[in-house]
Amino acid sequence: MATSALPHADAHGHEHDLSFIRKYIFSTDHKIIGIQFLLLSLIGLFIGGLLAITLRWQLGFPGEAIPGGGILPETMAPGGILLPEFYNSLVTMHGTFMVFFAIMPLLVGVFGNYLIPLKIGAPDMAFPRLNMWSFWIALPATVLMISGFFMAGGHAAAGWTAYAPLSANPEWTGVSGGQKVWLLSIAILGMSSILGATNYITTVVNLRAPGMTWFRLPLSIWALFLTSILVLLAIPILSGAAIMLYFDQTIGTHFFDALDGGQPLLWQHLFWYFGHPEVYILILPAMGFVSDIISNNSRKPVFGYHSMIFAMLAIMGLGWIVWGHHMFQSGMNPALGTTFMVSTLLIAVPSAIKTFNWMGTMWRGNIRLNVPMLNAVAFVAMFVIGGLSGVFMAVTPVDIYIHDTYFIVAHIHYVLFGGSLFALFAAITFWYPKMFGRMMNSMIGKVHFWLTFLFYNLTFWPMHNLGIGGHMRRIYDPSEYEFLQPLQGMNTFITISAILLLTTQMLFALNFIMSWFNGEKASDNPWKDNGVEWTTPSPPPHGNFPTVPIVYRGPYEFSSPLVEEDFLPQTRKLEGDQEPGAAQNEGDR
Amino acid sequence: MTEGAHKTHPNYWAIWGWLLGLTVAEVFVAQTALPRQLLVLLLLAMAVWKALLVALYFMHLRFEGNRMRIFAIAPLPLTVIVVVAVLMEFV
Amino acid sequence: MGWILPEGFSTFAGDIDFLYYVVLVVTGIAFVIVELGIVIFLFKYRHRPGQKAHYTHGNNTAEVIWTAIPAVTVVVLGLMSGGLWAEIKGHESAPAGSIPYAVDGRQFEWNVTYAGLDGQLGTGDDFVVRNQLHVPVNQPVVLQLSAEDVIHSFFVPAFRVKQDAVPGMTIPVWFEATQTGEYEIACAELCGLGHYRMRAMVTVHTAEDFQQWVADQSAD
Amino acid sequence: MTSAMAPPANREIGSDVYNEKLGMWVFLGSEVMFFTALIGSYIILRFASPEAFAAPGNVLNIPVTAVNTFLLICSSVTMVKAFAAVQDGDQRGLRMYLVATCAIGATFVGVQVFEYNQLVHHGFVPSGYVAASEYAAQAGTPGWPESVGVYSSSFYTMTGFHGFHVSMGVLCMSFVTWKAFRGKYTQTDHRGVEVIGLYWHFVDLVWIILFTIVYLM
Repeated sequence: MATSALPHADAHGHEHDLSFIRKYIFSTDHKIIGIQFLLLSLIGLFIGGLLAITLRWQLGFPGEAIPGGGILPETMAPGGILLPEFYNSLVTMHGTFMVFFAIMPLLVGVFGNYLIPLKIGAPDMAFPRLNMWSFWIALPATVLMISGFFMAGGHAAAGWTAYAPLSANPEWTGVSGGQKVWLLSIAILGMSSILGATNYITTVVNLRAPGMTWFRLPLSIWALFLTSILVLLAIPILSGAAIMLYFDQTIGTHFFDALDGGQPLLWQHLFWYFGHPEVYILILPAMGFVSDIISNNSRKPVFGYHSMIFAMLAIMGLGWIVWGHHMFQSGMNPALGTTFMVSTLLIAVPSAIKTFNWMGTMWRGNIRLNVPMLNAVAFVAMFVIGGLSGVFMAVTPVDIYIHDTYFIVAHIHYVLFGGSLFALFAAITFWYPKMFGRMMNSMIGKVHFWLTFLFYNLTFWPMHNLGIGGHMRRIYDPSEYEFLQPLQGMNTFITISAILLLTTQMLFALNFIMSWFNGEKASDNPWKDNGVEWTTPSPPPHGNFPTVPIVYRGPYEFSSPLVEEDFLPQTRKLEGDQEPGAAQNEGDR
Repeated sequence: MTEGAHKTHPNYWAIWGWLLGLTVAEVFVAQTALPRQLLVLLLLAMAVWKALLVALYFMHLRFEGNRMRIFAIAPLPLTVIVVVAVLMEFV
Repeated sequence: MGWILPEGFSTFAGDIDFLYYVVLVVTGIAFVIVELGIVIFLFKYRHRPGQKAHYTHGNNTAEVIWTAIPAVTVVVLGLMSGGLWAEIKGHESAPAGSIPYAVDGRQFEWNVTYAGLDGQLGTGDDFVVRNQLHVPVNQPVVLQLSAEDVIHSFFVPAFRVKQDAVPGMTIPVWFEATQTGEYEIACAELCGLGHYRMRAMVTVHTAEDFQQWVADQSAD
Repeated sequence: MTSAMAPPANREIGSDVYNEKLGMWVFLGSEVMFFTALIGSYIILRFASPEAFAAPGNVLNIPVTAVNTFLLICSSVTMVKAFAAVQDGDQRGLRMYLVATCAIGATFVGVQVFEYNQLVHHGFVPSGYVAASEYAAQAGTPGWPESVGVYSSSFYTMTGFHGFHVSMGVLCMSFVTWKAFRGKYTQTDHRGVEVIGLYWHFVDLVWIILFTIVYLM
């Protein structure tokens, strides 16, 4: 590859005498882009949280004015009392922001960008400029999505799943502009994700440092790689569907319009054919980070490294043939229902394998209970609940009753909050020193963790019981129904816990910002980890590595008998270690 | 880009001839009064044939390593899965 | 205890609830094992100065075991569910002699078309009642479910009945009530502003009362 | 686009494909899925309501499109000839064939615009028949559906987005051509030419499928 080495070398040279703008705003450095995504998606996360407690208020205290809700315009909440139409927008946008503008960019946009080159020992992404674009496309998409709130008629109100025909025709939602903006923003964000995924896949395949064979890759990188494949192949389906829906709204096409031969179920099939892989896009990277962090803090190799990889491959594969379980009650051909039930139940197997391997990793370890570890273990504990509650819905007859109830709401939040978000708290705290050269305050970190863990469970656990009681999701006022009256107390309790949960997150924001400026200075390798990223200064210079790192072993050699210390970096050469030659990577082809 | 100085190229004009011939054949077959199923089958076969010619020679998959071939065909099962599954709704 | 299902009043409610409790027990056991294991490990193997962790990359027997057990469990669950699902949802599954109804969902109400005295839909004596479904007890009924504008979902918690009503489709839904009384119908699929108040009632009569009621309705 | 990249060295010993080429193939994977959404929907809608689809040649103009298909195939050949030329270090051939490819590609788009124009003129628009138009008058006669709502929807969306891809291709191709005239591509490093070629042939390939299932079936 001599030819392409050249342009990089001088591109490299230029970077150092760059203006502030090229260095921090329109930067092509994967680390800066990762941090840009981090700030953007934390804002998204905060917006999503605000939306959540606003709509929770209406459920906890139906018809009562939100304290301070007077600031909201008449069209949303006259006198601070939410209007049904605004409630539907809140539900829709909470889902949209959390999925597309918080969790997904946090997992893939932030850590995909930041970790991949560092952990495989590359100077940057394969296509740095494309990488810059993937951020500068995501930003307008976010702004566009936020702008929807200020449109006449309010923001999209057909749910984050935008089921047609409700979403296709303004007269049915009462929303015209918002629904279109929603689709445009999603389509634009899709481009950003696809560019990102193209970049990640190329980088992992082509830019691994000498000796970094496939089976020496950290599980976090495996997870991000498989996730990128899912993003690459699933997002275009959504883009295509979004475009069709957009045309239905604007130029009068009839894709999903039953009155003129269209098929409402076609939207659901396309959406969920994207949507289920999306679910794994939102959990696989979390699994990867947690594997790294648990192994590191148990000072013990990951239990069953290979079966972890095969489990992730299985999850990725199964992810393409289970989408129908979102549609069991949709009027889909019941025969299909049975097929999808079987494939769905099978997912329990790889999930169980991973869970038991995480426990196996902790077994007979030497466990350090620092903040990343606490959050990582919480991930395992909570993900298990989310996984098990999934079995109820996979069993089709039981699903008849709990489908579209709060049981599913509890399930998705145990996976996405209890799962992904705890993993993100773990990952952010774990890699913060590498990103900013300073440690996050572990005292605040621990308080934040325990309070979050408590309020999180107080918020979402009772939702299972609401679901068992038959409480439908996305309803503005449960007191309309007699059979829901007895559940009102629980709703109020959940709302209060949710408010406390969001308040607790201020601790994290505080910790994040304060540590940035006056956190304790971090050494190159504060966690005594084996990863390649810890061999370079914190934060790493442009180009990441002074010299090309050479990898001699897997990433999880903790407590190896070969050395005194309880860790053995991938790049440390012991006598008897082979210099990697072409032969070593033969297996790759 | 590591090809040797003067590598021998496949005869691209021949491929062009094939593609042209198949297109003409397709248009012709479409006009005939064959039973629908047979017609559809024939047309699809010819379309796939043309597509393969383009992929193998113009996109020179025929001269690539296995890894590239895998990359190229990886998405195809997914395209089939979704269409077939959704068609189940209407049979 | 919030994990007990509310009482069900249809013939298949019992079977659904049974499956639910099976799943509850199975997942409950897994839940206890995992969570307990995690907590025990956190205490038993917490960091102690000078101690080194046990160096191992895993154990294939263990992998096989915890692959096999979940696999077998889910297969069994699948086998247990398949039949019931077909019995409830299969398009031809409604018992012979079920009383036909047509239920049409639209923003934000359920319009129930009754077969009238002749027990045939599409005849002159059909009549429509808004938001009220009257059925006889211990007698299967089949609703031809449709929607006019957007997707709704016909949900009767007490009967464990839920089925989306999709524009352009007519989907049969059958059930057999086992106790007289009044039960609520809800819309379970977001259908717009009034989704939350798209409420209707099922009234389960004794056979005689039902005949009487139909007669009265047909009269005027 | 990718041709404009100055990538970091590719130093992973096991790898045999350079970044831009691999990247383009990966990107094409997502393109496949995008067209799956559009073409798949067409197939599904057609199965669901066959009565809404006109018999071949009734609404759409097969001869014109056949010629257009021929054009696109030719552009693929000129593209691949350009690639062969640069491989042999034949700069003149490279430039000539690239210019030809751009020209033919642009013509294809032009013909498609003409086709759309005709269709709209006859009363066939994305939402279906135009009331009281020439085509609307034939509605109901053999081979002419009462209503073509889903047909027109999917037809315009599929061919429209294909046309959009061709236009994008022509743009990038012009950029590559410009670079070719500035002698940026050598016998040893001509990544831009190969990468844009891959994209171009893919778009051609999609059209081969589209032409068959949309116009001939």
